[in-house]
Amino acid sequence: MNSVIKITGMLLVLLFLSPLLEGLLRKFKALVHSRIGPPLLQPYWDTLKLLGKDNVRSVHSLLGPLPAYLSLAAVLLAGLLVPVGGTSAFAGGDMILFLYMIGLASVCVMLAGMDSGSPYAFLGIAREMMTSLTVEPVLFIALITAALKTHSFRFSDMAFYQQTSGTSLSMIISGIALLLGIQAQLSKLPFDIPEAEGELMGGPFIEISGPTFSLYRWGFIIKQLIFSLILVQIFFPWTFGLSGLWAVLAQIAKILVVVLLVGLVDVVNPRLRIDQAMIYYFGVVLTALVGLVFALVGA
Amino acid sequence: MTKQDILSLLKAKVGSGFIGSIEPIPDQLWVEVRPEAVIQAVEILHRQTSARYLVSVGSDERDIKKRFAVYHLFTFDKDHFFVTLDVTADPHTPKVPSITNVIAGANWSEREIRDLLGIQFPGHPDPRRLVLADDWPAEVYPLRKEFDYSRKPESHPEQAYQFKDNPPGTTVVAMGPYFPVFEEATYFRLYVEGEKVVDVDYRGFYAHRGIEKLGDQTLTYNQIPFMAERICGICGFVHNVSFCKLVEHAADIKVPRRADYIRTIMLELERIHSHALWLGVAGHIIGFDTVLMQTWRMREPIMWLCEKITGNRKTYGMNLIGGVRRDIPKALVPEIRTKISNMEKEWLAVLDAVKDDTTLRMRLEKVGILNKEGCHEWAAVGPVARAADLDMDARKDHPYCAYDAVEFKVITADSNDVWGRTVVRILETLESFKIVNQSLDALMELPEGDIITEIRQDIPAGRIAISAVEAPRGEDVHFLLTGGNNRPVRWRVRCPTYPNLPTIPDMVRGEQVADVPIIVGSIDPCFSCTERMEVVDVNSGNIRIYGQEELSRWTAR
Amino acid sequence: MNLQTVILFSMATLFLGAAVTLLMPYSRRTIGWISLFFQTVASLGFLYTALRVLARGTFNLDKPVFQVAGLGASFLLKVDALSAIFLLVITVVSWAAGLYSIEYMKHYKESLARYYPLLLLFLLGMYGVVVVRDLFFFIVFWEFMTLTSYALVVYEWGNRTNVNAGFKYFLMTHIGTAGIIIAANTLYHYSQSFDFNALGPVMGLLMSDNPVLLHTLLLLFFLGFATKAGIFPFGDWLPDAHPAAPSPISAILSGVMIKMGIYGILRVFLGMLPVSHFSYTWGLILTIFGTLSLFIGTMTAMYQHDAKRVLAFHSIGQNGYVLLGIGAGIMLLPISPALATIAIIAGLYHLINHSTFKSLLFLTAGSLQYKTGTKDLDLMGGLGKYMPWTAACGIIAAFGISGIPPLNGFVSKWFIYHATLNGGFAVPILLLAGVVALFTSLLTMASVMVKFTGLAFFGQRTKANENVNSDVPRTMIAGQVILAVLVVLQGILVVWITKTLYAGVTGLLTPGYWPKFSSVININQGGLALNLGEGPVGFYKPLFVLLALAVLTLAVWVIWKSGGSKQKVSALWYSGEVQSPEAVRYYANSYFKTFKQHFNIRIGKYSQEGVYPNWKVPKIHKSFKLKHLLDVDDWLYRPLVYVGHKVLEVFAGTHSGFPQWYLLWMVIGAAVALFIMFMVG
Amino acid sequence: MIISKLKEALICFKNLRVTFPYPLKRNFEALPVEGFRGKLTIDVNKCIGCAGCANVCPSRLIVVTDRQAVRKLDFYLERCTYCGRCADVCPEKAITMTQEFETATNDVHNDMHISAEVYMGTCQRCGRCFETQTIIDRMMTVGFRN
Repeated sequence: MNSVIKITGMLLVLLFLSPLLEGLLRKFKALVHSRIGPPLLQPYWDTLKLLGKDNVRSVHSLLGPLPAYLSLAAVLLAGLLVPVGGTSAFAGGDMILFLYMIGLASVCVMLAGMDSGSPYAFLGIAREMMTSLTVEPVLFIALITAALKTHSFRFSDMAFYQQTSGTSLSMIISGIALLLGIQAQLSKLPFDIPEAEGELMGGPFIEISGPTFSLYRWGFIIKQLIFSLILVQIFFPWTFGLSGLWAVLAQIAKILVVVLLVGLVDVVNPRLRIDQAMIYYFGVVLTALVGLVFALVGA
Repeated sequence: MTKQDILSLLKAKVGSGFIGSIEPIPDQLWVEVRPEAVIQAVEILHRQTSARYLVSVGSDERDIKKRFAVYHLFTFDKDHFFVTLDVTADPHTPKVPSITNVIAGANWSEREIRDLLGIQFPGHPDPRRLVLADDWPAEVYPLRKEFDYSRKPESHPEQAYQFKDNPPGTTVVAMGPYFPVFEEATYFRLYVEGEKVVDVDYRGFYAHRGIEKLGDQTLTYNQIPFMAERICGICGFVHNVSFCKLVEHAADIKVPRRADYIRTIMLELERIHSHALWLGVAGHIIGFDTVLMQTWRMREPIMWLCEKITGNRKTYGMNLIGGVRRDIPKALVPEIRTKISNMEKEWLAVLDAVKDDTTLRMRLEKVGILNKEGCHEWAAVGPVARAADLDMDARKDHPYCAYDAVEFKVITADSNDVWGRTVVRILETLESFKIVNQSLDALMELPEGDIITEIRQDIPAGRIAISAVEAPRGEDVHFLLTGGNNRPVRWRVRCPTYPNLPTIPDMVRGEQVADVPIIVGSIDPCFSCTERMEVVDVNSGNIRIYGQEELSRWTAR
Repeated sequence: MNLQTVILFSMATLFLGAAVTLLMPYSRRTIGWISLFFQTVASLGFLYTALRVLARGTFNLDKPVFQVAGLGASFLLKVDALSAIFLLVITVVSWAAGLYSIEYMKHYKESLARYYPLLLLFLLGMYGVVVVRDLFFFIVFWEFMTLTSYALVVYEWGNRTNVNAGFKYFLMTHIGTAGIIIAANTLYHYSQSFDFNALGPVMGLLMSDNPVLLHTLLLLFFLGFATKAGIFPFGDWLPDAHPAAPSPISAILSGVMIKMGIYGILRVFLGMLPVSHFSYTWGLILTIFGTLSLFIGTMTAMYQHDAKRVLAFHSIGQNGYVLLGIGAGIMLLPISPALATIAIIAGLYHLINHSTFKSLLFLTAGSLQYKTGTKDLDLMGGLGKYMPWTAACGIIAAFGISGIPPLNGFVSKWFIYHATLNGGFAVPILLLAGVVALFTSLLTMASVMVKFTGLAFFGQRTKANENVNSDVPRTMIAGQVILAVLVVLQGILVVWITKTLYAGVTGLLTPGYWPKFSSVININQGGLALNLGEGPVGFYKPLFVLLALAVLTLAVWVIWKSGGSKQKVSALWYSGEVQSPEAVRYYANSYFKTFKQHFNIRIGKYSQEGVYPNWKVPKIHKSFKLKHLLDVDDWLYRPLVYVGHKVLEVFAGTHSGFPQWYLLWMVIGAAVALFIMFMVG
Repeated sequence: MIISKLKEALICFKNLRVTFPYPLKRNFEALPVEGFRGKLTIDVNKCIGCAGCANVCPSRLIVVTDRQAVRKLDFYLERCTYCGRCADVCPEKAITMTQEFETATNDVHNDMHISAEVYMGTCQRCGRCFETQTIIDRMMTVGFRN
């Protein structure tokens, strides 16, 4: 029963708190742009508005909105594996399952793109796949480093590791690599190459509209929360000696810092080309590998 | 090289093909050659002298001289004069040899003349339709005098434009006709392999407005400036000044010095806000919206300044033949100075920040290469040419308004790429601040009020004039052949995008898809400038208005 | 019923079936069903055998069925749990392929009497390989399997590339087999018996007496089996032979036959070689080659545009996963039996998974070929609308091979990651292998999921496919659906499969060496939890994941539906112009081009696309005499192909209606092999 | 790189926000300046019906129709380019450019249309209108203007 409550609570948090984060991010971006920006609750209104719009799909579509359901479901399931307050709501938080759920979400995006049959979408999914190929390694190498230190593949164990055994160099390096990787995981600006509205008009999403599109968008917004949680809980879990409610607030503050950092990088960079992004991410992968090597030698 | 040198060279080389020459106004040389000799003459000018090709103009002169005429315009930048090759075509079966094989840049001009006037150019390498709509009937030539400006020919869909075939293994990625980063309708058909652009085909001229036709057929000299201003939303004042200078040249009207300075100030303010706008748009194209937001914020005071001086943010409506309509009162000068110096400060900060921005440079450097030779071949102008280390600037080469009295540098770069064009534009803006300040100094000395010379008598017919004005995007060339009825026989506008746009395929080939928008953006394309031709029914007043319901029905479909 | 009878009866059925089908070359309509009948009877027999062994324990025949006295070989049968697993794999996959063949083979012009007898004999060969206990007969069946499969690969003998590919296969596997024969004979020299049970102690003996010889023998075994298993770089025949064969045969080749190499490796390195530092060394070698193979094979698949070639390279890659799991297990045996168990289970799990999803993918590719008449992915597109069953099966298989939970690929990969990464704490190189495996999983997704299904099923129908308006015939669909269901089931019935595999693994070593099943893997709620002594390290509960995904998908659907939006369909948006489907088609070569560029090799003047070596002799100037010597193609390969082709023409071309000649030829081949063995022995 | 990014961020943050939620809240500093040329108005009482404006208008939006003694001037402002030439040439300064710039409307035909009727003398020979001769006459006809 306890776990049911936990899962439901986590789902509610993922679904209904994450847009707030997005709203904050948009406000922040507007600040950098010297704009007023949309209201804080705009992501909610956007979602509601999109849900009510007509669902237009391409004539070549076979799957319809199916990938969208699966995509958001996969993101939510991945979210359930993420540790909050040290424990995961579901299945002990197996790391490999998490990686594949995140993978499934992007596979669904690609499926949807292929499904539409648009050349822009095909170009977009090829880019999406190439981005995944270079960015996912960052994620899994960083998590493997954590696993190596923790001797466990469960997020619950990883979340406790640094708090109990103190920090280590390898974890910090991996954390930084992961932070750099998040930018592309969330399709934020220097790396929103698959969607690239300037070149591909949304890439995989070009033929997707209305409620179906809102599901993908929601997925991205939830991912934002998931990745900041992973980063904050596993790699930077300290609460600065605070406890109780203050510790929770500290965690929230850290999540905000992560999201704002991501947002700041987003606004002060132009979109990179796919080849440049890949070279950059090879560098990040190397950084993550350095973390792994440090972890192997015990640092 | 003097005009005399050119004449003797042409006479010696062309021989019997040379018919004669005149010098209608001091900075012009008018050479008439036989059609057979035109290729030879063009070759000599293009390869053996420092001439730079401008544009070819076709003209229907059957009423006056019983002929069609094709004028190939050249400029000698460092010697400050224009050379025009005048070629006569038969009035019944007009035909002139194509010079596109000699000068690639003549491609569009010749196709346009063929489309609009029906003059054939045998030997043209790419004789596809350029200007006319896809369903325009064959053998209907809208710029001929017998074609009424409000006529609407029936649709002939079989004339549809033929695109190149896909090179094997490539995918078409259509950028256009309606594409988010191109603010206007244009169509780059990219043949893509993976991310690489193997080839590109262009189709443009979707937004024809028949401005030249209107100028020839319905408007009067003093109305055309307002029409010319609307050729382009950004460099409208340039077209405006260009046309006014044209008529003033042709009719030998002396413009008051104060008006010259006011025009100079407006031209430079326009350059400042245009470059600021461009930088923002370029940022937006590569996804750097912060640049867009910030440069447009900086640009805003300049726009207010323009409104204060002229009464409008854009399309100032300042010029008339012979001068300007509004004075800049001395009381306003300090305010202009503060606004300008504020903007200059911010602009320097932008320069400082942008010049070391690695990610920005990664996107802009070594992209869209067009070197000196390429520029000469395609007759590219403006920042595109200046970034290829070509020192050309109409303000220095063919001084107009008060540019002979102000000091400024012509900014060049030698990187041949998009980054070079960006740097040229940013630095040019700084020069503009200087020019505005100098002009304001001069304005303080001149008496207020003396801003226009009224035209007392009709503009004489049969006069010829060329004017080149440096627009923010490059050199804007107008050509005028005056006629009766208080309106021109032929008024040709060659905006700076017209020679720059055909260079895109060369720049884009071999680059990545992601680079295409910024490469196209780097020439600061103004499709509306380029597509000023063609006829639409402007005078019927029969504009269809979409009500809100109708619109929402359309958009929700 | 006595299992010996069952096995021999089933084998005889296959033989009889071959004879019957051989005699009816002109009945194209019924021959397939007749063949399937015999195959079904035999399959039922082997199925019974396998299930009974799994239920009641190893069947071991102490008295040989017959003996070849002069050679010291005795026909000993032994079906332990490992054999039973392989029997199941062969039975199920080949039956689906057999069912699929009936309609599929009709579109070939060649005589079907050259197909079905060979198919049945081919199956006989494979069944034989896994049920014998005697190395001699093992090799006999092995050779039988090789020869029949060679004949099947060159089924379309009119096509020169196919003949060349077949010859390459023939040559390479026989070089490999020669290694096995030499090793077997050398071992016989020491043990005076070909019995598996006798060879183990001999190896133990050699370990101290003559380690160099043992290493050499193991190397020979490894080369032989790795060649068969298509492990990079020995499996170079595979990418040519798989596309050449008819699709059901490709499915069996890839799904079953190359697994025989793994079976051999398991028997030799795990069943015979005593646990020692030799295990460690050879485990390491297997791991390294497995990792190389999985990376390079999968990477190279990205460069292909021939549907079956893509899949063939994936076979190299996926078999690399299997070898990685098994190699890691063998390597970890002396260190941590618990981890070793997990690793070997991982490898075996991937083996059975690969046999289903890869066979299914080959059948899908076959269906595409059947309908469109081409294997070139560049000429296909938008077929999902017209071939929904094939598309659904293809997508399920692609999900499976990409390891998308809750399908089967995920489970085995999950095992492999846990084994390698946990093993990495002890042996860092395993960690690297694990990282490469994770990365390769993404590559798999890229080329199968995105490229193969994307090009074939999604998008717009091209002009070349205009005539494709319906799905393939029902029996073909049935063949695919069987495998598709298995792909799903294998992802869900993890507990039963894991237990079975555990039984299969534990049969290979002395009882008591392996840790108890429950101490390594905890089972609760239909899921698994790995336990390495310090508490559980990872969970996978397929039912929970499935349930959670289903519930969440339903919830998302409710959200999606809640807006009450209208459904509309619109044409594609090409920025305002109309485009033909051909013009906007995204070609196979275009996919991931930027990514692939990073893997192009460039050393001085030499450059090539991709990581897979081309094996091409560099061009040398004509006057250079060495050229002729170096150009193996010219003086050995082409003449041999030519001769082989001529022979084929003689045997098959002039007697195309009477392929009995083939059988004769095969028998001659077998005799030659025996002769060689005899001479060497 | 980091430094230039920081410089960029500095430029951005220095100005905080400069935009306004426009239709809800107006920026009173940013209202049109003096001399701005907005939507034109015509003071019918001043108009003498000379049609000079119609003559110079570059977009030809002023349509003059004569019906006996009434000259009707129709301004189809949906086509107006706000050049202000009509106001320039008007001898009586009857046309002025206002500061009104928010002219977006759903009903362009009616909202952006000004019609002025001027009572004028009629030429008995050609039937066309002409301006009545004297100031007295103009005062007498004032009542007819609307």
